Amino acid sequence: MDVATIFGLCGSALVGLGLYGLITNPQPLRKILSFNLLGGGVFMLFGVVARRGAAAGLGGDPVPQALVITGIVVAFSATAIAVALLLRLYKETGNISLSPNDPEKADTHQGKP
Amino acid sequence: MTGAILFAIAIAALLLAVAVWVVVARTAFTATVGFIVYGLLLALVWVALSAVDVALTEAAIGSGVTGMLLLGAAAQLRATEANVESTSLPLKLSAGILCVLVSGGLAAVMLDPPAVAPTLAPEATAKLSATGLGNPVAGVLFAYRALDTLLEKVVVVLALIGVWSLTPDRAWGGVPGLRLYARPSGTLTLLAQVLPPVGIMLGIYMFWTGADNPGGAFQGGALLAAMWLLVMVARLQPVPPTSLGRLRLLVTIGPFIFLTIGFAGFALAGSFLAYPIDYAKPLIVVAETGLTLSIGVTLALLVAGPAERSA
Amino acid sequence: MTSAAALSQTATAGGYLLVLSIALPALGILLALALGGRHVERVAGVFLPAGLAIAAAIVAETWRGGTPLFYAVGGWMPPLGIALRADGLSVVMMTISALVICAVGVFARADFFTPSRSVEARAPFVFWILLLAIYGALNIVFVAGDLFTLYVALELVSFAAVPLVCLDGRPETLQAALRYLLFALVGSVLYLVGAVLLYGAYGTLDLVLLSQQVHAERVTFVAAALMTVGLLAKTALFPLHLWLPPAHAGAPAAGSAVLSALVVKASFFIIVRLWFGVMPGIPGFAAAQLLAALGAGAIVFGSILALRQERLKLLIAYSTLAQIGYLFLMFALAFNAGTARLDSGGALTGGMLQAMSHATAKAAMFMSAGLIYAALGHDRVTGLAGIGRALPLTIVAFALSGVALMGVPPSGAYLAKELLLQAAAGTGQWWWGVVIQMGGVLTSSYVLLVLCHALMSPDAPVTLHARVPRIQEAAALALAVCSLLLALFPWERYLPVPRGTPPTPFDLDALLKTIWPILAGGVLAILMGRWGDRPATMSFGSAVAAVIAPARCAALAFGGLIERLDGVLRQWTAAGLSLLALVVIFAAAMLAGR
Amino acid sequence: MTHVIDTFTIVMLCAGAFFFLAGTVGLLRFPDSLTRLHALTKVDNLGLGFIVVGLLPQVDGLIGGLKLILVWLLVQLASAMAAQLIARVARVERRS
Repeated sequence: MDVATIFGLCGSALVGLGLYGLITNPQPLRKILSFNLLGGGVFMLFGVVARRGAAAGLGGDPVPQALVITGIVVAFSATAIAVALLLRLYKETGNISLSPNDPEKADTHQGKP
Repeated sequence: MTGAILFAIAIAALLLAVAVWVVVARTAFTATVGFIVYGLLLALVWVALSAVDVALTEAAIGSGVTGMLLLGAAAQLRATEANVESTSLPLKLSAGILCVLVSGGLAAVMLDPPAVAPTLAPEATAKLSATGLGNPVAGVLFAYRALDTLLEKVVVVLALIGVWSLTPDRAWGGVPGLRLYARPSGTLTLLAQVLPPVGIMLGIYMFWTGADNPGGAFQGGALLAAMWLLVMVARLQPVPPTSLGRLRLLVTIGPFIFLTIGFAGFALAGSFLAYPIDYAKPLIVVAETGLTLSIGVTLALLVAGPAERSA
Repeated sequence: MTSAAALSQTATAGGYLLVLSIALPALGILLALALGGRHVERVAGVFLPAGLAIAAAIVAETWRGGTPLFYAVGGWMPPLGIALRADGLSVVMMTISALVICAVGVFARADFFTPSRSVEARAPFVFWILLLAIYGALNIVFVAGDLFTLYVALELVSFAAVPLVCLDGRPETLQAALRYLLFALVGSVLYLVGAVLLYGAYGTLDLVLLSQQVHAERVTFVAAALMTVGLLAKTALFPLHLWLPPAHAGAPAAGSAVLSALVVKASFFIIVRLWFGVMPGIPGFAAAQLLAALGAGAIVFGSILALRQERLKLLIAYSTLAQIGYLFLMFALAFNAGTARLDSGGALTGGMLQAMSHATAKAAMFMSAGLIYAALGHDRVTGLAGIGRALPLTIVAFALSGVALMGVPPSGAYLAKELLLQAAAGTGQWWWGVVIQMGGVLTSSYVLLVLCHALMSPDAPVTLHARVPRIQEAAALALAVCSLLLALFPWERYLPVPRGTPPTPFDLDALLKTIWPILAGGVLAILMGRWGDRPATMSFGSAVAAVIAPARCAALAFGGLIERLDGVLRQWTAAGLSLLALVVIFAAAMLAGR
Repeated sequence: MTHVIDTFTIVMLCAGAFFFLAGTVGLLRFPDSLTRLHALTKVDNLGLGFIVVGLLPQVDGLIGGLKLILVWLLVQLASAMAAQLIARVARVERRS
């Protein structure tokens, strides 16, 4: 058992936990939070891969480390769009449910292009 | 060595506990607070995994800016907590089983690493001298895989377009609905006066040192963003309208410089996004300067959200 | 994919074109944002045709050289650097997407312009930048040779596609966009986990280097299962389609055209790259059959639901669902039992041709539907009577694209169907042959249903709410014709077409083969389609009606059952469970294949 | 000499850790926001102070030491301000 393996297991568990939250929690904001948990787990797995590739006097393989930095920024961008969408949905409808209460029907009633 | 392992086990256990808390917490606000703690613990994990660059990014963006964004949303959505139907137990149970299976598969792979872990570390270090940089992570971001970094800047800009696209038509080009502190208070004003000079200096230092030490444009940019948001929230500076030409120039200038240097590479170094060997480091620093500025402004605007009132 | 010579040098002749195809749209986005206002349309007006020109130059370059293009960005060779590559698959997909995007651009000029009184308006500003972004992101998907660059490109596609869904800001579209975004994010995270595992095992993200190193072991199976299912979620293959119908039906017409024609093809293309390019020997028989079975499910499900829709745009969206299913049949048909690998042969070409003809035809269909919506103020299928006389060109465009999708020669879908049937016969998998034929019948049924309604004479004269610009009709018509003539292009230059099977689109045999699915489709449309207050049997006389009525009753009951099942599957939790279950099943199928 | 310095560091770090522990116990056990805030800010700042003082002799170079002190000052500033702001919200909520 080394440090990398411990965090490898931890990352695997976080992925499962994030997926669970994403699927079962009905509130969109909680889904967004779970997505970020999930992202943290995935990046941690990448960090473990980097740590195992420690060589040439470096504490870890710099390629995955750099990719994680990119990944964190992409995840933030995704979160920003999702939050903006959610808040707009809330302002328009006062409701944030994701279950499709027949959007098709609602559309025909409104009849706007 | 055992000390490090004990520390790792403790952090991992704490992290998992906080993650469970985030998933099961009763209110979204509590969950968000838990998420920020999760982000800070994650930053510690990155230090334990010898990835200080990532630790800084995680603390600044993964926990800091994301946390700020989510806290704001949780506060606004407080009224909706009660009237959401919850998932039934059998569904939860089956989801739990499937998640355990997925986690188990990943864990099985993680427990069984290749005998010799493949790595690009030697190659990345060996070629670093051609870039003039001292930090191999910066080498990957700005030389070997500069294309990814460029695209990621486009991703951030596009995310801003996406957020702005949610502006109500009448408010287009107006002022973002950043929640300002209702009554100007002495404490916040003082903080917004004292902290930004230090924060901005730290941000610039972080990007400057990033060429050779942990740090870089993103971490620095995130600090700048935080400082600007602080000043705006404390009402020391007005929130600018999204139609402001200077603002849009600031958002695009960094990626634009980077792209220009990329095209110049065709002529100067024979390849897109290649640097002539003598000017590699200065060019990268120029690109990073623009990027730090653009990232700072864009991250802050992403947190501020779409325009809500016309300018 | 790449010769040894190409691996030793950092770029082939014309390789810079690949960089331009990525960098110019990026430049366009930045310029459009910085300049703002009316300049946004102008920037798009310059950069979109420029993209078409670059695609044409790449076609010419590969035609002349006959070898794939290669460019190591910054002169850094993989595995440290990122390589761009354009083989036949990339070239044809790039070209088709450039064509569709430009046609959509022409179409959208009438809908998205800055009004003369305002400095800048939201919808045009956002639309043109997003169109540039989708275009650039698709090009990256087609030429990037690196798993992580592909991840960034996938996210770019999603971030550009999601705001397009809710461009008009109606609450239903906002909800559709949020569902789309969240599900797409889960998909891309699963893909990323797979990429991480592969890097951990083989130390490279480069597609070609990986293809030389991967071998059948646990980590590869887990990674392949995660990546495949993640990408399936983004492609909206049945049963992971919860987000597609409302998203594609709710977007403005030009947006729907791009979303349905191109955006879902991005993740599909990466699946093709993975299964055929990177790891042809990994998935094995069971996983390939499973993927094709999901495709077959999508065909049946999507088509029947399309028949049952009240609204034309939703009908077309469900048709996309069915056509996506069609794309996945090739994975089973390309499986070579002798070598236990996927062959890049006729089946692959068939699948790619289907993708291209769907891209062109579906864009044309959504454009025509948008015009009908604008003209009538609604798009109820049963209320289309008389539109054929009011908007003849629009209906011709719709009809031609429908005919192209049905697989009438010389459409791309016709050639695709021939190649897939050949592969089914060649590998002895007759059951997929049945599915392919059934797909043709089902496609005919919903196309005929719409055409019947459109060509009926109305009870009262049709009043048009808005004038339809000729240029918009022309754009739709051009794409429809393009789809209809796709089989005539000399594909063997770019795609692996089996020898000795010159497709002869115009003989009697082909005609017969074309006619019977259409007839069968007509019957199905009568039995299951929505006819409003004009029963389809009206024109047949009472004797026939007496025969048809009970059959229609049974068919409608079946349709209702499918509709209810769809309602369940499109619940978020159900879709999430299906997603995870598929990951587990795919991993198990691959492991069991050893 | 190094032994003396190391011992000093260890003692200081232990003291710091103790105060952190006390602060956390306070956070968990105290009844309302204001008292919790009190535990968190006062005691934790003391703990951090001990840790910084303990680490100072271990740092090489003046710059490193200054950075450590800067960290401590920034945390002081941030936590004092945050405590003020949170306390104000807590007071408003208690009144209503």
